[in-house]
Amino acid sequence: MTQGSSPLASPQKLRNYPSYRGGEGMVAWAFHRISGIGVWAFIVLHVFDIWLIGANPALYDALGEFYSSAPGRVMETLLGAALFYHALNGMRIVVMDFWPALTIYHRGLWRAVWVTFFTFGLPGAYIILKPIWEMAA
Amino acid sequence: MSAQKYSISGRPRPTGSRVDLYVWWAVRISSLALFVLALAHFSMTHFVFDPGIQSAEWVRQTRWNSITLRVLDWGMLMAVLVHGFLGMRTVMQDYVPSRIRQASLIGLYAIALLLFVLGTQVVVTLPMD
Amino acid sequence: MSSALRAEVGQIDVDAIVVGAGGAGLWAALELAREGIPTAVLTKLYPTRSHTGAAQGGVCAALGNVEEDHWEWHMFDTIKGGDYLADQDAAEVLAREAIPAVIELERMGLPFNRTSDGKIDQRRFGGHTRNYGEGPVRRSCYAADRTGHMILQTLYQQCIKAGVKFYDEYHVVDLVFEGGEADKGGRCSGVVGYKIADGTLHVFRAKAVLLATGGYGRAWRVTSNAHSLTGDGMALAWRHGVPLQDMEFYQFHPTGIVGTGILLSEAARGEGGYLINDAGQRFMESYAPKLMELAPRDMISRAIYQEIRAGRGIGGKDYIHLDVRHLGRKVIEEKLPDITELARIYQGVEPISEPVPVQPTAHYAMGGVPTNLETEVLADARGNVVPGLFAAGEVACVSVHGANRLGTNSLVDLLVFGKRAGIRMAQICKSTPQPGSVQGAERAVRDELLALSTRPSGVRPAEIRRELAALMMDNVGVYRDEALLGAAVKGIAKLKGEYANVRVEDTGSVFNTDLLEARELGYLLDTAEATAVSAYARTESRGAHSREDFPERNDAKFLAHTLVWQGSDGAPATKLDYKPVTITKFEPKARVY
Amino acid sequence: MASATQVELKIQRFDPERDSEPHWQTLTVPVEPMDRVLDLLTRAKELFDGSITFRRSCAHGVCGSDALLINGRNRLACKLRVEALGRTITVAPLPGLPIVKDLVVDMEEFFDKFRSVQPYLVAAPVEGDGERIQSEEQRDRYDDTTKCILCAACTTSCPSFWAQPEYVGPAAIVNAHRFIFDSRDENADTRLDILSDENGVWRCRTTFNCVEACPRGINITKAILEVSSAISARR
Ligand SMILES: Cc1cc2nc3c(=O)[nH]c(=O)nc-3n(C[C@H](O)[C@H](O)[C@H](O)COP(=O)(O)OP(=O)(O)OC[C@H]3O[C@@H](n4cnc5c(N)ncnc54)[C@H](O)[C@@H]3O)c2cc1C
Ligand code: HEM
Ligand code: SF4
Ligand code: F3S
Ligand code: FES
Repeated sequence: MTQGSSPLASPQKLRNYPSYRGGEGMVAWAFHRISGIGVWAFIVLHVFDIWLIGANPALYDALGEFYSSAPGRVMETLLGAALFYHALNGMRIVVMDFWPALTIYHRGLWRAVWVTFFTFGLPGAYIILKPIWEMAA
Repeated sequence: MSAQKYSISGRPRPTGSRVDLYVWWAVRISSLALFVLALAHFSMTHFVFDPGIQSAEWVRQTRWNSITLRVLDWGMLMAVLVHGFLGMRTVMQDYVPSRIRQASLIGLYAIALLLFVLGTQVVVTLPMD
Repeated sequence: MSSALRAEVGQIDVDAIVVGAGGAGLWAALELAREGIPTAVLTKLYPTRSHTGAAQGGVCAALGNVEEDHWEWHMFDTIKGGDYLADQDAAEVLAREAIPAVIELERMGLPFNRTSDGKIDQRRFGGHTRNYGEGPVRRSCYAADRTGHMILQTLYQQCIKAGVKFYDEYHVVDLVFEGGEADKGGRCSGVVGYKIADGTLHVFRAKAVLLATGGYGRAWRVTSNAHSLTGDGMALAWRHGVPLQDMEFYQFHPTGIVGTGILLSEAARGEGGYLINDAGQRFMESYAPKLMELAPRDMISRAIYQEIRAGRGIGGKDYIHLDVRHLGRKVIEEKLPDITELARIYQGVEPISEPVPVQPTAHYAMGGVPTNLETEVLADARGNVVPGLFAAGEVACVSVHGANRLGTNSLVDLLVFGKRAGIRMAQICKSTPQPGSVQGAERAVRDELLALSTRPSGVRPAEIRRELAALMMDNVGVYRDEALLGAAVKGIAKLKGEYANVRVEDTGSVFNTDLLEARELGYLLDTAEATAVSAYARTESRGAHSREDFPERNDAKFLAHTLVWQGSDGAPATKLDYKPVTITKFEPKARVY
Repeated sequence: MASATQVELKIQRFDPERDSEPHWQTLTVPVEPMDRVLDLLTRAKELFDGSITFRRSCAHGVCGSDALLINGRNRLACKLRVEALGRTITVAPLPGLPIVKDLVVDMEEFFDKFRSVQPYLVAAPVEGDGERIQSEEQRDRYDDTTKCILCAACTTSCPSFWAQPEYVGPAAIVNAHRFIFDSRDENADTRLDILSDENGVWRCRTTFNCVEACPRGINITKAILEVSSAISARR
């Protein structure tokens, strides 16, 4: 029981916080959250468009056009990147969840996430994007 | 005895609720399922087949012409509904002001229900060759 | 216009008040809570920020967990270490009750290091010996290098459990007396607290008031003490007619970081570190050939000063080197991690490859508010008590440390006498009626604080503080003589004169640290004065008080405790008295190691 | 020592009796070679403006009074060398707690949360007059979390806490951990109950800001995950 609090204390504003200079862990978290929300938003759309296969195939095909167009492919690449980063970092989190002692290596694990991300991601991006310049050519 | 009290001070008495424990487990388990299913799905739709050929007709005749693939895709839908929406629940618990948090969460769950219905419907009713 | 003080005044009635939430105050509060006495603990810091948390070494108790030990040996070491000025009945209580106190701490949850059979582990510490001085003994119970931290945390935890009522960040600015001041037979009936968060004064009334405010090391320039250690309890009591005892005995720890005085623990020497002068010699061999770097603190501090004076400080400057390089990286990193970290951060020195510059640093007040064994504050040399007022911890002088405190014995002091204070206060609270009304008791201090905070021009407190710290360092340091001390007494009087014109810039009522620091400077001036005056009058050398003009101990004249009273109406202190030392088991002998 | 250089010290100021919003004050302050940020603040207060307000006590990193947001990170001002920071030093109060004045935040909520996890040993009285026996391994189990000085650097660096001040926060969990894994304690279950709701351990997103901020080098995230594992492991 204490009697110390100040009646005049002024709450701080949430908008100041992004300037905090966190380390790898904070960046990993921010990316994870952003990618999670991004993938979620896409999936809401995606389930809906899959539903169109039964409900309105013509509309679905129109959408499919978009997916295979140049901007569509760029978007797909970003989606893939988000999903892939999220998946890898998600495994990093799960691994630490079940073996808390691994937390001392969280930076190393994070680096491993990026190495994996680029090793598989760059060829993947190439495959998805290739048709763009093939089309152009 | 003071030892029995939860909080001598101002912190609201913890609810002792286990909901968040179950949520935690559900997110972890579904994430393991998604790691396989979602990555496989993405590879299939982008690396094995080019998006350019995946018309509605193609999906019906090729992709979903197998019960196994339909079941797997439906399973992935379930995992996403659990994982993605519980994930969004966390995000909303963080950033949605408490006044409208309850209402927003109900909205979120409603979207989940809608996706469940739409997704299940198409998986079950789309005719096979 | 905002003002540093708000008009409204809080009135709070309790049975007991504890001022200060370091080790001593917290244990007292705990005893009071156990007895169900309504108690208020006031502290100007959050309890866990008290300086008890800085103690690293350990707490001695003759548990005999790793080798044979007896409390009589501990008692003897304490008395000899204190150059026979300690009251031997008090030293006996200290050594005896250390044992149950440490056990009780363990039961409260303190994470002591353990022996291989799961008991409290013990290690060696300077001045603690087996069989009356035969050789070092493992007596210090410890929790890694954070014993003080763990004591503070554990006691605070138990206070939370017991529901102790804390008034955190309440600065006690005055004591309340009824029936005259302490020297006129008055009774302490409460305190006035200034709530730092909003600038309101609160008058607390109680049957028993404990001072547990710690030391006043900030009076010196180079000090191991926290900024908050400004002698508040001593000065407040002094201002109300209570004498201060043995103030000339102030311990300088030999190894402080140069400039700041941050402490490098005795452990560095315990593990085998050397002290080296400019010529690269281990100079302790010419001062204490047997114990070398493990001689008592007062002796080593003196030796360092001798070297510096003879021009053998490093590069002719005022420090020498602590060298641990020969111990090797492994020992340094495993056994002395905190010291290594401190040297790196605060000195930019890498102890593995470089010697660490050190100099003596002001560390611990052996003197303070005189009390009896029950921690009741004494009004005079005859042992008359000041009703309602108690003191324990570094603020008090029981006296267990005599003229020089042994390492770890301060923590023991807190535990044993903090506990005793709580028990005694509970008894008093049960048998005494509440004192009369204390309404309006805040008026005097309100006027003083308003005067401080509304003066339109004047000196900055920081300037006076700097001058005082330099004066005390140069004139009331390790070596003293008549000329130095005379100049100190004069200089302090001059600074007190200037203090009357000190000006505070912050005029707000919320968290006005400017005002409180100015107020604390007043306490420092008082304790510094008491120190200089007592030192001037003691024309002998004993323990930490080393007079070059009187290098010998003089038992015929000075086997006695000094008492000094504040001068009336701002005049310098002149009233002194001496009180015989209680001797029970050990006759004074020459102190050789 | 010569004061060879000086730095720009940017302090966030806020006086509740005058200001409605915090604002910045920039001072050019002389530095000495071994200065820490606390020395700089003290000097600024002594030389330029006595009303600059901050907490401090021990001055060597053991009391936890002066955790502040320094150049974008939570640090103890008394443990951070000026040298390492460049020419401009920005000092603001800990994020997420209400500002009382200048660099001083209201710590009551923080200590409330600490107290809410029952941070004290609960055990049946012991017979006899000796200590309880505890093996070295049993003691090592919770050693790391006994180091906490309640400076609040961790809790106020945590994005989950910024978002939801109801989150009990890393510091409270650290102190719960200290008892949950103490072999002498008999109250672990209650503490796990307390920490298992929405504002308990589950809010941790393994961001590691807390670990990075902790001046005592406690592996806080590990402690949190050990507590959550203990919760999910029980029946
Ligand atoms: C660096 C260092 C290392 C040490 N190492 C050891 C060691 O290893 N072993 C050992 O035995 N001793 C050691 N000591 C000495 C020992 O730590 C102290 O003497 C002891 O902790 C003092 O405890 P205390 O309870 O008397 O006061 P403190 O712990 O100093 O507490 C004082 C309390 O009083 C409060 N207070 C002060 N003034 C006021 C006021 N005006 N109003 C309200 N509250 C007030 C403060 O807020 C605080 O809570 C060391 C000292 C230092 C400086
Ligand atoms: C592919 C495999 C995936 C893995 C391994 C994975 C893993 C995880 C994990 C472990 C978390 C918890 C993070 C934490 O507690 O800090 C999480 C959160 C989240 N996931 Fe996934 N996930 C995957 C796919 C997805 C998908 C497909 C979506 C979109 C529907 C998604 C959306 C989210 C969201 C919104 C969060 C909450 C983010 C946050 O709390 O910061 N995840 N994910
Ligand atoms: S865990 Fe570390 S950062 Fe957090 S309060 Fe404790 S000492 Fe400070
Ligand atoms: S910063 Fe916060 S999210 Fe967890 S790892 Fe630390 S408590
Ligand atoms: S002042 Fe004590 S931690 Fe910095």
